[in-house]
Amino acid sequence: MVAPIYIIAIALGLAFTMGLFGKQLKNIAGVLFIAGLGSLTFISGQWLWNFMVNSAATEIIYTAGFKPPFAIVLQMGFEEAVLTTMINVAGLLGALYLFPLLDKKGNNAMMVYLIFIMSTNVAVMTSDIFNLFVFTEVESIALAGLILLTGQSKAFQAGMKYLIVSGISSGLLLLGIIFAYQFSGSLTIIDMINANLWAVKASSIAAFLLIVAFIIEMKPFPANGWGIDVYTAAHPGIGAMVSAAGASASLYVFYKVMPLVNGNDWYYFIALIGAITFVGSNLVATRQENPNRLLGYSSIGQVGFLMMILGLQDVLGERTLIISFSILISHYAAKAGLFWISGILNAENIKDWSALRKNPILLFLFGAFLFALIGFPPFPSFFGKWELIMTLSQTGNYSWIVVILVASFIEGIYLFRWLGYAIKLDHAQLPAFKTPWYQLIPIMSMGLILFGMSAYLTHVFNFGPAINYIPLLFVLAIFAIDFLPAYIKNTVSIAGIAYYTYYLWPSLENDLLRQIFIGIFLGGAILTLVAGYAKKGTRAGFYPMALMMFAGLVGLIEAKSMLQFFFNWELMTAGSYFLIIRGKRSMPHAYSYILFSIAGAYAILMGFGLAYGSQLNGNLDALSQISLLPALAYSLLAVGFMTKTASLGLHIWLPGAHGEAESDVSPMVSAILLKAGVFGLILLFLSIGVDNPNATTLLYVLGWVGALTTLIGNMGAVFQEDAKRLLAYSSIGQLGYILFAFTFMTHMGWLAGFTYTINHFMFKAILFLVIGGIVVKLGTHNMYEMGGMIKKMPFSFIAVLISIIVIGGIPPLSGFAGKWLFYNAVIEKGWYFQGAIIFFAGIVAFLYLFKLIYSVFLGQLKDNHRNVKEISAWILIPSYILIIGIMIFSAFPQYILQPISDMIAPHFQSETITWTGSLATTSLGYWDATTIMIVVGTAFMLLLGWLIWLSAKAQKVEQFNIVFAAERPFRPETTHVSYNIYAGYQKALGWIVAPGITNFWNTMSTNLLEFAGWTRRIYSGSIQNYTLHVILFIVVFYLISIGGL
Amino acid sequence: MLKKILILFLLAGVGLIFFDLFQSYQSASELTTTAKYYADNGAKEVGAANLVSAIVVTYRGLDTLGEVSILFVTAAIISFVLKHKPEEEDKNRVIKPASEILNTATVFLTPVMIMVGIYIFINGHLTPGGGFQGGAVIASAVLLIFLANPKFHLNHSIIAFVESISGVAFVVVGALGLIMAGGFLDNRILGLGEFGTLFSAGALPIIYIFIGLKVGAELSNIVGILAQEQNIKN
Amino acid sequence: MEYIILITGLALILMGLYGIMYIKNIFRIVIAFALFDTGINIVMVTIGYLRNGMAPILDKMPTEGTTPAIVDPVPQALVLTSIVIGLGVSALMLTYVLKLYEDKKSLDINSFKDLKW
Amino acid sequence: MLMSSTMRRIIARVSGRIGIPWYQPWIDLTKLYSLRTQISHGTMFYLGPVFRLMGGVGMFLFMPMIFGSDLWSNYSFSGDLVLILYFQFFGMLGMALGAGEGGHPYSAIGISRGLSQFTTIEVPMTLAVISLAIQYDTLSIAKIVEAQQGGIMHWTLFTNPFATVAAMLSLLGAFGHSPFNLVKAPNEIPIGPPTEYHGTFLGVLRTNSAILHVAEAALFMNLFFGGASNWFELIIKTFLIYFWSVFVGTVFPRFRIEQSVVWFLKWPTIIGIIAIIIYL
Repeated sequence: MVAPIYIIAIALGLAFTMGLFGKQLKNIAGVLFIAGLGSLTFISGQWLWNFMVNSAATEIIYTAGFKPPFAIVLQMGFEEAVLTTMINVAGLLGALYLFPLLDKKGNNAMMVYLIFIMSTNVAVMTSDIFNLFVFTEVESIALAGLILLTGQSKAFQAGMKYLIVSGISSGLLLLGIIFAYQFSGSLTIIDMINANLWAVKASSIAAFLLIVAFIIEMKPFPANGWGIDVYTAAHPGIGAMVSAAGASASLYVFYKVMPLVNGNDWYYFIALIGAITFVGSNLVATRQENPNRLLGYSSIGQVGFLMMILGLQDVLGERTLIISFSILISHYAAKAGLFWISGILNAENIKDWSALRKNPILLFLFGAFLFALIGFPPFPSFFGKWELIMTLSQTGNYSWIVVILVASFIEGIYLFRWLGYAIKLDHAQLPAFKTPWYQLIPIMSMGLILFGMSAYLTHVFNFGPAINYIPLLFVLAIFAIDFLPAYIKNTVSIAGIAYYTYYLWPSLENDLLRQIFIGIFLGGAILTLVAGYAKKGTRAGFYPMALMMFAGLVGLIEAKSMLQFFFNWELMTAGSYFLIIRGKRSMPHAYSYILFSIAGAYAILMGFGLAYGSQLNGNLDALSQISLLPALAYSLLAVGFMTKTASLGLHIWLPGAHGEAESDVSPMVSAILLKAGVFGLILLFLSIGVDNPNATTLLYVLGWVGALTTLIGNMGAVFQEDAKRLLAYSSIGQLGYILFAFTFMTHMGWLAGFTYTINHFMFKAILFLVIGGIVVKLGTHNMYEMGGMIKKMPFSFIAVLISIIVIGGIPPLSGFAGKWLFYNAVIEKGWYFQGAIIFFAGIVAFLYLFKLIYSVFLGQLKDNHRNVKEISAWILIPSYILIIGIMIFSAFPQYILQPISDMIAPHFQSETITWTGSLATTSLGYWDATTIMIVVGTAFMLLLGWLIWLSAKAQKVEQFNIVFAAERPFRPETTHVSYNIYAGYQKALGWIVAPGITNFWNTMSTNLLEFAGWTRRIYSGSIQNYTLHVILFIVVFYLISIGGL
Repeated sequence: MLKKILILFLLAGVGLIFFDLFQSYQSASELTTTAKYYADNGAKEVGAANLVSAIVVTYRGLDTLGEVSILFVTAAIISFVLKHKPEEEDKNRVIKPASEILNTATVFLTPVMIMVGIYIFINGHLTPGGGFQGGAVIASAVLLIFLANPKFHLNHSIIAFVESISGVAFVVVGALGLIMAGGFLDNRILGLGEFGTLFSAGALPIIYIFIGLKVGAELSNIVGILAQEQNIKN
Repeated sequence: MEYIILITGLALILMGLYGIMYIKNIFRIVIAFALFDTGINIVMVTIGYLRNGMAPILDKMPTEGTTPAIVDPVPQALVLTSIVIGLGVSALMLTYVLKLYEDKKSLDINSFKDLKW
Repeated sequence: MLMSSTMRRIIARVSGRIGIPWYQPWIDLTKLYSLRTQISHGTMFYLGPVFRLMGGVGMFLFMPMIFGSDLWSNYSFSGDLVLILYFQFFGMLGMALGAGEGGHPYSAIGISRGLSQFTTIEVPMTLAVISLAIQYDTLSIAKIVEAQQGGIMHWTLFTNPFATVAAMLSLLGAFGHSPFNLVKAPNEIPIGPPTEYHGTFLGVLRTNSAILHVAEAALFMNLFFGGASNWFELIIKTFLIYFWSVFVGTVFPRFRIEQSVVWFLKWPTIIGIIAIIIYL
């Protein structure tokens, strides 16, 4: 074991020696420099190893051989080992990254860098407050020098601001130290803590000065303009150091000195400051376009978050450290990586990050880092946040939860915008960039650290069981073979899913609900993937993401605990986001999708938190008896799930997202993904149970929401010209039916709900597959540019015809089952008016159905489509499989509905439906699907025969041979009436779908951004204003904390 | 104007803090525990008559190391920020020659000042003063030279050499303390010697000498670079 | 006595702050900062002051059990450190000022607002 | 058929002409069925009329015609009122598609208008049906009829007047005579779904429209006017129901589409809502 003191000795010795090497010996200096950092890393690393493996005791280093408090003492405990290792690793990698620059600037730069790292180490290790002061000074001066590496005038300005403000704060620190010393008679932190400085006013002021100085060092909002400028002006490599090493160190230092003010209110104030910083910085960042400054804001926000966690340590108890560590390590790795990437791209505007697509590895890491910051699984921050929220709600600190979630959401706003830019924006004329190995390696190692820590913390938090590894590993495997052509990956994926279904099925014995949904999820997965054979090329990145989504969906089915559920929920969200954003013009839509999803996820998280808090067990059944604010909890959960089902108010993301997605992604997200929300709602309602006093109003409101959603969705579809958007709106409508049905909480209602779920799965898959295929074939989304396709694509026509008969609920097909059940349910439940709206909407559906099939398949064939062929068989095959399914369901619904009604019967006392063979009877009415099928079939055949007999002589004629005022229309366009054919209807009822909700959300976001823009004006760029802010902050904090305000 | 009022208002706030501080402050009646320990045992343990030096160099030697490295970093930064190639200077820049008095004074005083500086840091453990003070005096001597002759060229390589050697020596002595005595920067690697004499207090004077040299070198280096800056043609 | 010095120190600090926040000439701001620093140092020294104590330099080895009547040496040691640090900081600031001036040919603080928002 | 001829007579009388002889429609029909030249625009065009006719026939098939007669209760055992309501769409859809393939702009326009109008026609109808279902606590037509037996005062017309009014108003639209006959404005311009149809196809359509009218009339009779216990009653009642729309049609001018849409959402809907409220 090398004594930690050698960290100082080696670093300083080297730094001093470097002065000896002139120009000629520069290379040796460089080698020594890296070697020195390496040895620092080694020392701290071996201590860490020593603590983790041999669980050694904390090592105390007595300098000058005297006992404290009379001499300075360093301490190397587990925490110190962790921190120093983090710092030194970052230092080493950063040095590698910056090496050419440092080399250019000469030995002096290297010395400064070395001393920066060294002093950061000492600041972590020392347990003497004045020594702490000295080395934080060294650190900040060294930093002030490193800022100048770029040599731009901006850097000098930033450095000046930094020097002045940190100078002031350290002056205050000195005052605090000296008075605290006079009071406690010692300079070691521990003695000062034991002296209870905060108890007496005299010394409490000293304690205040100490703490406030350290808080200022952590750049609290809004007194942090000086800090942000550093991030902006310094070379990104230095920014990485500040954000990763510096921030970690100062947080730990703060953690060490916090007990100085271990008074009743103090921690509360600290948490408050942290919260304000967390929210404020993220808010301001939403308007930021410069990547480094953006990262700066985000770093400060994260530090604020951690400060808040530390402030809440009385609440969190012994979980504090592990929680904050999991957040810190994500921040550490992600920020370092992002700053380094930024250094490689060297772009002034985040829009230019689309250049990143030229280097897939970097793009992947970029995505990983962003998701780690937001706190998506499997990254440490996810577990940290989960643990945090659960503990907080367990102790009833809901307001803090709200703050955390709000701030995280705001964080998502800008991070995902950024990601969208990087993935979608055009990068043709952006300058190419080099990624030399010495810059790539640090970034990749940070990625490794991130994933490694994810695995490790999963183990520490004992979250292993939460994760269904098999699918994830499969996803990774697919990712590994991503370079292969599409059809191979397609086959592999289908095989994998099929196998997993087979493997999963036994575990779902006598759990019909989950069987149904596994059928929808995985069966749908296979069918939609079959359509993928139509695609050429490699489709880089498609399969990992699709499978990630399906893995998440499967996980939802398998989930037993809330954590599992949420984990997979997030997994699915991430996967689907990447699927959706693949579409050509889908950047904004994917953006709104992910924002709604995050918001929903956070609502769910909070709901889970309340459930956990009230039951203290993490299982999903804890939802059934929530005692803390149950009404709120249920509403939150419902809203969370409804973001996925795109119910009224939360639906605006759907049309774009589904409409612009790729032809085989649309069915995935529409027919399958939406059902995840339905599944969630079903679970929720089941656990709410019938006539649960806390949820009656909620259910009633949801019922109305469902009804109105249906109306709005169908109405919206009527006025679409874009075929896929029309289908998307119809999805909204259909999901409205489903939501409505499940809110009944009666037997009939649920039966109707399930019928609709199954139907919608089948016909929407068909429609999106076929229409998507046609759109690709004809190269346009606009229906009025199509027409007459029936002659070219008869099979597609039949598929569409059947599915719209189902949607319309026209007997004899299965859609009618839904309608019939609805009538019974509505009348039984007594929700007549909602019912009336629902039926009205149902009829409105005919308008868009006719428009769809007419303008695409009927009417006039366009000249430029004269020689198109039928769409790919790979699309037709799954569609026809589904059609067979529809036919069976239509002719013999009892085989599916009867088990379902048996399944849901125990949950509801309400009157049930009785099956005698194919005849379903309720107290109200009766319905015999099979007979209807037969009657209609035979009658239809008879009439057809009759007509054929009558008009045997009928002759085929050309397209234009029509009664057209004895004229021949010379262009098909002139006679193909499709564009806005419902003008009159729009005149009459268009107001229903006036884009009020979209406007509402737009206004919301605009106002948010406006507010952010207004807030960030405080960063006027003037040194004096920044000083002013700091002083103001100090004074206000003083008045609140001590001044008796 | 508004800003001025705001500033005054803020200063009033800070003043309030200070007022509370002042009000609640009562001057110490006896030494604090730490100070008492130093007063009692400092001489015995470290063997230095000047307790401040004892504290600075030995008890709190790590701080001193930090200080030294601060000066060092500052010098380093300044030199890599203000580094100029010789051709950037314009040789034919006319400066009003310094006055007769200044020139003569420089000639006489510089050696004396340097000697005084050396004296100060050699006796740092006995009399007021020490490495920093001595170093500062030496640097001021250099400053005097620059005042007299702005075009004077400091030999940076020598300075860098002195600086580095003394710095390394400082660290090495500290490490020796770790190996041979109680801990890093322990001065008892040498005999404490007889109290109050020049050769006492173990390694303390030696460290102080190195500090003195180092500080002197660093400060003069800074002065030199800053002085050079004016010769740059803009 | 020490109260007066304490007040002086605190007053100096306030003056320094005022200068930093109000003066427009960046060079003078550095001076103001030095003022602020000095104020801090004065306060520190004052804290160590002990009525009728001598400078902490012993002329003879103290005999057992008797504490020499000296002022507290610790603050003096600390002040030494802080002075040096202040020196370093102000030297650095001056360098910055030099470079800033080279860049903009102006010492007005308001001409260095390139970084904002 | 008899109805349609008589209808036209009445229109003529009101508008002060002599009008056509009562047998005129039969002449037309035979002519249509025997036309030589026939053209087809494709499969769907061909199937359209079949769908249409199927709609009409289906309604018959699934509706009990004469109360108490097993023979004439047709296939009503296989489905209740809801089935009937949704079976109308069957024909409509087929018609729309068939006409659509004709590729004539007028067809498309006619269909779009028809559908638009239809959506709102159905609102009062739905409300009325719900109200009935609440009243009789059943959706089975037979049961409803049964409940109305025994004297005129038991008819829904009197037991549940609001529902009846709402339904009758919506019937106006369903029959598609003036003022709601914009869909296939028969007299002046050859517009509307049937534009492209002629010969046999048109014949089929004519037949169907006759059947459809009777069927709907019969439905209303069953729902609101106590059903029929024998053929005579059946004919009389349907006849009267049918003529109600004719009379209205002759006195009102034609609505534009958005007008009619809005109109149906005003009074009939409100009445329907009242019809439900009284049962809440």
